[in-house]
Amino acid sequence: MSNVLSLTTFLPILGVLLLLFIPKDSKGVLRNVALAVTVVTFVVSLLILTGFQTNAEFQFVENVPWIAAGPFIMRYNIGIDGISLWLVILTTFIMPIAVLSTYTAVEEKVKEYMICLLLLETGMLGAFISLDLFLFYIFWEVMLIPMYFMIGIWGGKNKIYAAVKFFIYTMVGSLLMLVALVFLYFKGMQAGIQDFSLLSFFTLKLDLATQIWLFLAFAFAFAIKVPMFPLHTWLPDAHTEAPTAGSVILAAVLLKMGTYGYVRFAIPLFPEAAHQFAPLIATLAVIGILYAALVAMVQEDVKKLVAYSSVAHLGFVMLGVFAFNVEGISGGMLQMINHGISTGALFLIVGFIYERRHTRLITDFGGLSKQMPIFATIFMIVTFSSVGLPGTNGFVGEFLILLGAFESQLRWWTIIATSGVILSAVYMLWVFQRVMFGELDNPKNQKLLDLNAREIAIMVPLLVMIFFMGLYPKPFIDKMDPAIKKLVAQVRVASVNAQMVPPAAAQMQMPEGHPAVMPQMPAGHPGGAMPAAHPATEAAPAPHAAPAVNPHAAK
Amino acid sequence: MENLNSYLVISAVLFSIGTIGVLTRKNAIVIFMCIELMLNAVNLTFVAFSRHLGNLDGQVFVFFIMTVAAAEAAVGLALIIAFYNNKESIDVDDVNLMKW
Amino acid sequence: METLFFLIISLVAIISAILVVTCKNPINSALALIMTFFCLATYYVMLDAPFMAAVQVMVYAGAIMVLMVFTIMLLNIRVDATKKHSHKLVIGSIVGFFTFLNVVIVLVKSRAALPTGPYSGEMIKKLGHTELVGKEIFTNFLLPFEITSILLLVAIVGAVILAKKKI
Amino acid sequence: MFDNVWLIPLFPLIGFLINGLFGKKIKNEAVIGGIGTLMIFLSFLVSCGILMQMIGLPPEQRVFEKVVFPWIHSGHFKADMAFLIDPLSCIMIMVVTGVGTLIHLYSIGYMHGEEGFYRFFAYLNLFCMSMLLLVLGSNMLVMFIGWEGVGLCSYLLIGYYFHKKSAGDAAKKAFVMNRVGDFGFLIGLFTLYWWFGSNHNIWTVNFMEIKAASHLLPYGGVVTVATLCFFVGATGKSAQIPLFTWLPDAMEGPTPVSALIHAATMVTAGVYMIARMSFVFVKSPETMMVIAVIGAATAIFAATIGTAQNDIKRVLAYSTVSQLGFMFLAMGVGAFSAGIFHLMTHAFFKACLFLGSGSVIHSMHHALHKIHSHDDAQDMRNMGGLRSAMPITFVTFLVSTIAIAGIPGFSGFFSKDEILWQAFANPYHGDLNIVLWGTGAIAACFTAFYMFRLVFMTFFGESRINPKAKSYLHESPLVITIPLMVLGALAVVGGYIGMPKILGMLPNYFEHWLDPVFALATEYSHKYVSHAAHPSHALEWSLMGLSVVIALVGIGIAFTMYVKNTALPGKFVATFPALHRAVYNKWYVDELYDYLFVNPCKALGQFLWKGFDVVIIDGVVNGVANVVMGFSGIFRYLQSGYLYNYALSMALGVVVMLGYFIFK
Repeated sequence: MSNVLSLTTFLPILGVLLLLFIPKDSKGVLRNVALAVTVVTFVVSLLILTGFQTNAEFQFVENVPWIAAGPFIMRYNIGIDGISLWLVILTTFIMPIAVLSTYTAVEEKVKEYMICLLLLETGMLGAFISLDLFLFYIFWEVMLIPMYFMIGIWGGKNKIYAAVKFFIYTMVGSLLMLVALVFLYFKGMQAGIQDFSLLSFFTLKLDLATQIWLFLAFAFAFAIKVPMFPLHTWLPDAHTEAPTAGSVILAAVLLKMGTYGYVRFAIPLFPEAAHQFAPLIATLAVIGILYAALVAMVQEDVKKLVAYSSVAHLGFVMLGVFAFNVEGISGGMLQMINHGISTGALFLIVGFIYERRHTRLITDFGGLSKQMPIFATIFMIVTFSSVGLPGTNGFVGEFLILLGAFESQLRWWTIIATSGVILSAVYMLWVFQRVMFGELDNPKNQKLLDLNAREIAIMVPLLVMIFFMGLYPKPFIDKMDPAIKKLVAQVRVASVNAQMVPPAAAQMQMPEGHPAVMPQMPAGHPGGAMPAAHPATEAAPAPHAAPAVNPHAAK
Repeated sequence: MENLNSYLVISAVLFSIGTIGVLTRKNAIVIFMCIELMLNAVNLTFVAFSRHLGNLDGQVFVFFIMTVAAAEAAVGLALIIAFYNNKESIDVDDVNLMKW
Repeated sequence: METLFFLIISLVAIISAILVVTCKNPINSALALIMTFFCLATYYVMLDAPFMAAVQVMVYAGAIMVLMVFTIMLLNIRVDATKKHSHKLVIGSIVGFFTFLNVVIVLVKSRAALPTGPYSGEMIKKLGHTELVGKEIFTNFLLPFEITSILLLVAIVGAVILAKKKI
Repeated sequence: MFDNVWLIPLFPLIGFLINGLFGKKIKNEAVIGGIGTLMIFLSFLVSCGILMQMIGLPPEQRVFEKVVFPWIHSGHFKADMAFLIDPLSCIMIMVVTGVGTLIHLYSIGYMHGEEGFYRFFAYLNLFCMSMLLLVLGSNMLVMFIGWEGVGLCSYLLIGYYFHKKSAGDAAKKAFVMNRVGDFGFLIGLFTLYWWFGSNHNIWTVNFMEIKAASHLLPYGGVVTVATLCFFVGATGKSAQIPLFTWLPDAMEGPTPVSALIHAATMVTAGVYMIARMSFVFVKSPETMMVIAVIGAATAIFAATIGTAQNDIKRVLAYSTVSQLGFMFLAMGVGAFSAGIFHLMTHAFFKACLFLGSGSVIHSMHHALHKIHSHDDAQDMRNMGGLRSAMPITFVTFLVSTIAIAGIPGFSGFFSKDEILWQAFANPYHGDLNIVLWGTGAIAACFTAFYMFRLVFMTFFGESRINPKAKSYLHESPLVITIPLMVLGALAVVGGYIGMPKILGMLPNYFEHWLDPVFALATEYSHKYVSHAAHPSHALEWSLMGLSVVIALVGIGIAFTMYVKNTALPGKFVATFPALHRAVYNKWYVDELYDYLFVNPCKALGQFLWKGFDVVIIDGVVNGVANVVMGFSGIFRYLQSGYLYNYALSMALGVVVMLGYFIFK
């Protein structure tokens, strides 16, 4: 039981070993085995859910020595808290669905495809549970490779371009992150930290200039993955070219890696820098929301449209996260899960019609409701979930994000972002109308078959989640709440510090870490608006003189 | 025994001759032989130092190098044969598939 | 006496090494190379390493060179006299010369460390070189020794596969 | 009984699930329709029980909140799935379930034989559930579920005939316009929540908690911002200027839908919302004025368009917009109970009118179908003289028309007159009052005119239908006419519970009933309005008389133009062609919106995609790649492919590096 986290993470690898012994040509067996492995992984991951105590601590922690190379000590340090819990569950939940969706979609190199899928699962789970920065980096890169092959081998017409673009975009960011990581490690060594453990880095007190550079490096890597405007152009290509399961996983889990990276690493590690950049990132997020919505509106390819809608949705997530309050971050976390479910479902839906018609152009469709009523119903539910209709999951997350952001200093951003709600309705309903409504005038569409049992079985869990999360999100919020509260406390203290640095520098003689002299800042005070924050870098010795251990970091 | 330096000089001479051979000859087999020559020059250094320092590690290394050389010979010659079967030549000028 | 012997051997070794490089016919090169190997074996004897000398003769002069000569005969290589390689010759020689220069300068500039190990010439003679090397290999270097067997296996497999079919 | 309030939305939900999931298998229309109707009827019974119990309580105890389950709790924010019962929501659930039941019943007959019959009933039940959530929600968020839920159902039902492009367009338009309103609603919600939270540490969206804390709100300022945002939400849902254009298009849906959603219930949600938060709205005199002005403007604007339409349902749609304008006018002048009263009477007579028109269309369609004619069954120019063929429909229709026109003795008179009187005599807007009253009165005149024009063109005069079809015209079946008769009766008597005090025959039960809800609002308004001028009874009597005269004038004009002298309309059109064209084309508002919003958005999207995304961003990305490619294109010539070159460079490299270390 104590190793359940490792078990969940590496079960897919065991599955890969199993698949190696199955001959290439028995496709059915390969598929079923892969499905069984993912289902077992999901069931095992439920143990995590049931065993999870609702508190702010990291749980199911495993911490054993791993690599010790000279000054670099990496440990196999894993664990989850409320923030990563749901992302782990989401991953294991989506995987069986993704595998099931490939039963008829992929006919070539089935074995390799399944191996890629399972490797990908391990990579994603590993990244979510890593508490060691180096381990995280390794899993982060591990994810990249199977996805690269999935796009590059089983993709569409323009697959090589898309795969390379995806790979290089992500790689550029992650290399920057690696540099920052190593730099951070050396900084940590100076302060007496012996390993790459995230928890010890939380206690590290960095001066603002260092924080800013490190934050930029991390933020850049994560911004590419999110993806945030203007680093998003790999996404439409990757999504369009990827096979259905690839798109589903890409949208449902891989993109979450970016936002999760912000919540888990970039913000708590460099809280003051995060505060400095909050207005910038919020601006990009808001631009992303409107921009992606406008661009999505005029797309001709359904899949591309959904891809752009992802950009918009993740813009909301970023806005919520950078509100730095419980509502906003909870909303962001919920929205991550919601987006995983509803956009995953949208990609599956596009996959269904693509399998039938081998086209994704909106103009090739029209009036499908008549021919495919079940499909129409499911499509509609998912559409409205994506639009954020109350009662579906999309609403809860979006609402909390906007509410949280409105409470924080990002009020004006929120107002603009809220208009994205209108635009999302415009583009989603428009595409729905053009695909499903109207006359069934294309003769090729008149013989379309409605969804079969397997396809319905794929969609049903997603639909159940759409309504469950929409109507009773309490268990989700409750589990993540303590962890988010802790994060907010961590960040809030830092924000006060960030704004108080000049006086703190002036009062170097004061007993260190004297929070009493710092007047309580109103929570909603703009972090970036204070002109005083920047000179902090010149007064670098002051934070250095302070003890390495941040007295406020909740432990 | 002779002075350590004399062995080292001999080794250096042999090594340099081997280098020149590798760089100037075109016949793949001759190039291959020159590489063996260079390896042997290094072996000599190892043995000489081993003797000088009174430590047998160097000789053990030579032993391993010989193993590697043997393996290299087997694979390398097989490659040459395969290449010859293909191109009717063992001239390295004819091997330029890596061009551009 | 010993110095003279050393000089003669050195002369033979260098001349035959030059021959390896210069001979037009690969067979001649091969024969010259064998000669060099014998010279090296002699050096090993002079360095109180009779086991290494034996291995040198058996493995290099015996096994490897037989393999090469066989290959040369098998392929029936023509003498490569036709093609020019003037600029290559010059540049190659210069690089080779500088290699030599580098090594010599290193030799000149550095001093050898004092003996540190326990094995003196007398001890080797008393206990027997083969035994000492054997002890070393089978104790301190056991794992690398075992791994070389894998290396050889891989080499065998590789050679068979490569030589078997047309690529 | 109050504890069972959750049953009210639950029954329609059950109906929705049964019909939605298994309706296709059931196939039997009677069973499907029966389930749908029964479920909403059960809700009606529960509502009646609640009303009875509520009447039994003293007025100050008539508030009850029921938490069903906790919904969203995060940080400060707390919103439960909770229902609020008070006199206001009581009226609303009675109207929704009552009218809803009748319309469900009606639909069994009207939708007979339609493809997707089960779908229709499922949607209808879902709509009722959402509407009930909207009116019962004890906090803004539950209300918002209903708010968007009714929008969804409206979308689904307008798009019911999805194979028609116009239906799809109309559905989308309705939803998107509602979304614009929702945007306002959300911003309003955020503002209020944030203001209370950051200033008084009261983090709430609960109506009762806001009410309890509403004395903290300032007059104007942030409240104006919040309430204006809420009002934007209301204009979207209730089809007011500037977001009204979706409602006429929404007539693409089946007629019962128009009756239920686009006349009786959903479109009144905005009015309900303002009434629900009256204590916040009155704190902002500016907002009250905006509401009153928009209401009055919408009333007259829509009424003018209504005069020139030929589609029977479109006339009714514009009439609805216009009547909603009256309700907003009432809200804006602080006459909350009058507005809600008008909401209720309007629900009766407008539902009756729509159902009557449905009955006419049903019959017309049937007759035209029999002779395989493709004439438009909804165009009044094809009707005429239906009086004899469809007596029940005619009578109920006429009664409702009289009610809407404001003839004394019918329900519409009481409510509309109350609104006009309040517009004139309210203490809020000073000199603006006379303008508001005047606009309302003229709108009332137009109303009387176009409604009677409708009646005359449809039921009177000579039959203009294809003569072959004439014999097929017949009265609709009982399942259709029973709801008509019930609603017709309500249209007559419904007004008597809210008779103005001045008439003195009956006490104004309605106002007393709603007193506890609006008392606080009235109290707040006293803080800033001058109530010096207390108009006399004589003035009220004379204004009442004037409005009756105005109605009669409207009717008279209609009678002259469409019964006496049928050539007049043609002459009129010939005299003012531009005016007629503008009115006929709805003052070109749709075109204006296309020009201002829709097309720029599309163009911007195209530009951002093709121009920015592809050219600039990807240009940079691919440009970097191309630069690298260019350099490697040059450097690749280093790769000669010859072994000796590689060996040479390697040796050279070794020599150089060694040399560096030696000579350094």
